[in-house]
Amino acid sequence: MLSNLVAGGDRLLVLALILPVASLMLAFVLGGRHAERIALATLPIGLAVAVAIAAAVLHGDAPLHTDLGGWAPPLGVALRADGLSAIMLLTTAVVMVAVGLFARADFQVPPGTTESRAPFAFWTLLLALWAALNAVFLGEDLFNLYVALELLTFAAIPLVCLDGRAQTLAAALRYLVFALLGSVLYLLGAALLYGAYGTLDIGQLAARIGGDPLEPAALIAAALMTAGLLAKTALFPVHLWLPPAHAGAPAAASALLSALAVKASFFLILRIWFDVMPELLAQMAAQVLAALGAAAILFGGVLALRQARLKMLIAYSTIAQIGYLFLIFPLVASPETAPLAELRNAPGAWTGGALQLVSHACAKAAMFMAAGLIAASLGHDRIRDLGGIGRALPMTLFAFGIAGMSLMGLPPSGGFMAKWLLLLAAMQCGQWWWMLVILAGGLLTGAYLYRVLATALSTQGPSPVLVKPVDRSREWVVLGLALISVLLGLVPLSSFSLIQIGRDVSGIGVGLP
Amino acid sequence: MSSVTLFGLCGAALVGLGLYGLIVLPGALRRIIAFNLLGSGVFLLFGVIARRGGGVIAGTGSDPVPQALIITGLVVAFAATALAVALLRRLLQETGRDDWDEDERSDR
Amino acid sequence: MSAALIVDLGLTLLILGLGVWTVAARSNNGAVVGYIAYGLLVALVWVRLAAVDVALTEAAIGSGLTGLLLLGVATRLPRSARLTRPPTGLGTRLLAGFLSAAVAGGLAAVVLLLPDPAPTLAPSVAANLPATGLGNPVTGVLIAFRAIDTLLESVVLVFAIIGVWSLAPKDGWGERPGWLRPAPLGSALTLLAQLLPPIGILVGIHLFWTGATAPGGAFQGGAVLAAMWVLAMIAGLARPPAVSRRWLRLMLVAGPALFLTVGIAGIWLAGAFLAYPVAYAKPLILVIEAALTLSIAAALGLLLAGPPEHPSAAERQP
Amino acid sequence: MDIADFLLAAAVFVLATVALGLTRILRGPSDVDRMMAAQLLGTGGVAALLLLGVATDMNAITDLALVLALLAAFASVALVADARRPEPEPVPDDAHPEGKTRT
Amino acid sequence: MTLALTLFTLIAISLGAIFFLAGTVGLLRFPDTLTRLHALTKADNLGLGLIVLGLLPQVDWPVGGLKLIAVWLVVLLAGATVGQLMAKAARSDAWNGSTDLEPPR
Repeated sequence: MLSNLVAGGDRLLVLALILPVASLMLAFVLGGRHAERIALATLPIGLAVAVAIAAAVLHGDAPLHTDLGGWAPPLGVALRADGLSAIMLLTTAVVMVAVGLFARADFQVPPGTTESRAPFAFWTLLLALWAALNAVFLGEDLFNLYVALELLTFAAIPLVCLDGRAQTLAAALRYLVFALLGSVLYLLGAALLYGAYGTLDIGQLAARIGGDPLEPAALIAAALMTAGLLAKTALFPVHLWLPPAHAGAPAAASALLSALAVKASFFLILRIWFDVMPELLAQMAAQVLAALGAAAILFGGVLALRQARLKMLIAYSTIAQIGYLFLIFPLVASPETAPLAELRNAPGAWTGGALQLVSHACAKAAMFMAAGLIAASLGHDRIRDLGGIGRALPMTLFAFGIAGMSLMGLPPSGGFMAKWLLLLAAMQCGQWWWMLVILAGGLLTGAYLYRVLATALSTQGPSPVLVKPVDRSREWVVLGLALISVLLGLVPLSSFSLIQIGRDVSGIGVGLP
Repeated sequence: MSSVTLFGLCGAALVGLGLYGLIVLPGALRRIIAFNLLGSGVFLLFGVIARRGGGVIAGTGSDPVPQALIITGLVVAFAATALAVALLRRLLQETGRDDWDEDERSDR
Repeated sequence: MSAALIVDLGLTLLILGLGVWTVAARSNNGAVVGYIAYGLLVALVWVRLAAVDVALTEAAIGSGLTGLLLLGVATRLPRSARLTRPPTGLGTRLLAGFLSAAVAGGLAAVVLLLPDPAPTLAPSVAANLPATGLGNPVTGVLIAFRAIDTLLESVVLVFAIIGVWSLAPKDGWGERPGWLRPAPLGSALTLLAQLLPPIGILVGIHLFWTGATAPGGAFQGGAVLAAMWVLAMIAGLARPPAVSRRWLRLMLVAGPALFLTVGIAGIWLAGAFLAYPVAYAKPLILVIEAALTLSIAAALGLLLAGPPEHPSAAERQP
Repeated sequence: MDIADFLLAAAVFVLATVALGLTRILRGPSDVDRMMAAQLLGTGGVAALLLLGVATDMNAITDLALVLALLAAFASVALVADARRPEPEPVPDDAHPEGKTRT
Repeated sequence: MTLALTLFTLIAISLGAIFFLAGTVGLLRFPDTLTRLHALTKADNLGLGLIVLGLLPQVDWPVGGLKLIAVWLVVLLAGATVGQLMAKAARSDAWNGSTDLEPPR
């Protein structure tokens, strides 16, 4: 059966791409209550497709690949899924399922109406976002990826201002301008690469760039594309759009945006520097990217400490956590990290980075949804006034707490494993300064989460008045997602070999902790 | 210098101009226009690349692949402008303001 | 210096001049008008670059439809916002100027240093075009070789429609889009809106049809059709349809849905997703193009018509 | 000089002429003046394209002229139709514009 | 092609070009918006009309010729409508708020 999966792998890729698109169109036409039903019905199928792709990649021990329309690149466009793509597809599906289940209560068509605005928009946009993310994770052609990025922009922006308040409209507008600037710079880079090498296919580009002396166009293109994608990823100092956008959106939408949307552009940065650009150039860029990442970790952490509202705190925490992702670059690209070939397949910074992607996605989605439950129950999310919420909503707070544990990097969570691997890699290649950043970031995370938890768990004062009872099943969804982010840390590292399939990544071998 | 190079330089200048406008101009409408300038500079550069590719082989004409991509890009840019304008008009309806910065300040 | 180069130099200077104007103009309307003129000139540049397909798209979308979109907001900005407000600080401007100049300079250098001979896919397209039965290589790329981009792009338009509709103000959902509510107009506009669309519709269909062999295609045809529809709406001859209408939604997804269906069928009929069986390639492509033209026209028209609004919003809001 | 050269020369002449008119965009003073310049550019562009299309015997350029004519007309109509609407009233909470400074 | 037709083309197109020149001069030199508008609409419609007329003998019939006539019709129609609407707009208040003549705040 598994070998059937591998053989049908190319069709699985196509299915992953078109399933959400087809569902979206059906939901758009039928509308009303059908939109929700179609979206919910798509969730398990999409999850199954993602699992099947991961299984096929793992079992075949090779990336899946298909030429669309039967036209091979450079004329045609290919789709490809390697281990990292498979992991991202899987993470996306898991978060989608959780958010979909969570959002049912918030986005129902009110009785007596056939269709209303917010539910229609939310359920179609959920599918739209899924389609866009899958397109990003499967794309192998730089222009195809541009279209995927734009799909993502169009799906993400309206989610920000679903509630229609003026602040969220402003936040969405600002997000849109940043996102558009990002895409257009990316497109410019892709155009220059085509002008220099005559192909947009990532594999072919890598071969042509690696084979010749570097064209000046490639250098400028890489800079432009990275700059554009950084604006979309909200890396410090182009992060300004993120907090109001992510904090202003409804909880379910915030979860999607913070957990998944910003990861897509990061994923493309990874692909550009590891799959397209030659290693030498990547090493130079790595220090710059990691320095910005370090600044983001510290800056995001400090600002998170100063927020008055819970959702804003979580949004600033996203900025800090994104910073960690950029520490991958110097730790994987450095020649010292891979002195021996046999160490290459051992888990290292690459695995750590991938784990950070996944565990942050789960943890952050859980936190935003927990914050949403708290805000809905209390009618506000002012941190100062959260006193006693631990008694009123123990399960929600527990979920928030263990998700936070993963963000902080406390063992035995997925976040711990991610940061531990990054720490070890930093130590082994002698770049100790990144270790300091990782540790300082962990302390800051601990501090801002302590602020929330200490208030919430305080036993002084009266029990808070709940304006709305909390729905137990929604708490379970949040808890489930939070648990996943923790349990990732308990899975033996050897089972993460999937992450390395399809790429000759120089990872450092470290002893299993 | 050939005409193609000339248009290439024009595209480069437009990208710079659009970028400048996007950063500096007050008011969302003007930034949206600047974004369109920037986009058209990018398309022009891509068109120059296409023209060079067409000229080499066939003697005349233009490489059809970038042309197709530019057409796709133009439609996407229009859709993006429409969404931006829609957001701006709603913001205007709700607050009478035409920029996000001002809104941010009123939050504080 | 050849005559052609002098003309192109003039064109370049005009374009740059208008570009500077749209950034520097004090009045918003003035900037938008400058942008419309700019778009017209860019369409001419595309002709000079031997890219008539792009020129058609630019003329229809880049200048015409975008112009209307921008005007729609420029004329609604409050009086205070129409004049330049206190400019951004000198430091920011210097920094932005430096950054922009660096980017422009880098790009200029790249333009001058692009490899010679230029890499190109033109021969590859020419060699494979017969398999599609098409005569226009650009359409071949759009609908066959890179069909996935075109499919996803037509889906982008659906996303954009959802996005714009989702901005409906309170009580607006299910109603008609509100931007193009016609003011009482003189007979001149009504006459124009009666006489121009028949010509425009013919042109739109012609562009779609000719796109198989000559410059044109679904996007250009759809854009012209959309413009005619919007003209009729501005003149009050047609009302924008309510967003809850099933037929409207079907029309919006008809193109991408058909494209997708044929693409899926291709898995079994031609061995790959989005592949066409050679014997039926051209008729299939024409049917897809027809549906796309319709959907694109509907989507572009509705993007110009804005989010749905409750009819009473007309009195409350600008 | 054959007829194609003459047509090309005429195209360049018309284009150069209407381009001169674009200085109205700079000078204004009203937006109607600016729109007139854009409209003249549109008509001139259409004329130049027709001349070019016939001179080079490319039907597609004539099609382009047709599209340009349709859409230029459309833009001008839209401008004027839009402009005749009443000004939106300033929103009350925006009542002290003098105090505005940008951050 | 007969000499007479070629001559006709040359003359009509030259005249058309001159009308464009006249329109531009009018747009630049006339004192106020309304007079500029009147000069302009007449000049460019006539200019384009003459150029179309001059091109008619040079194209294939019927498609090429009909296209040329369609272009002229479109421009004529639009020009007349827009001219009328612009004149109305120039007279009304609606646009005064957007002239440069208004003193800055």
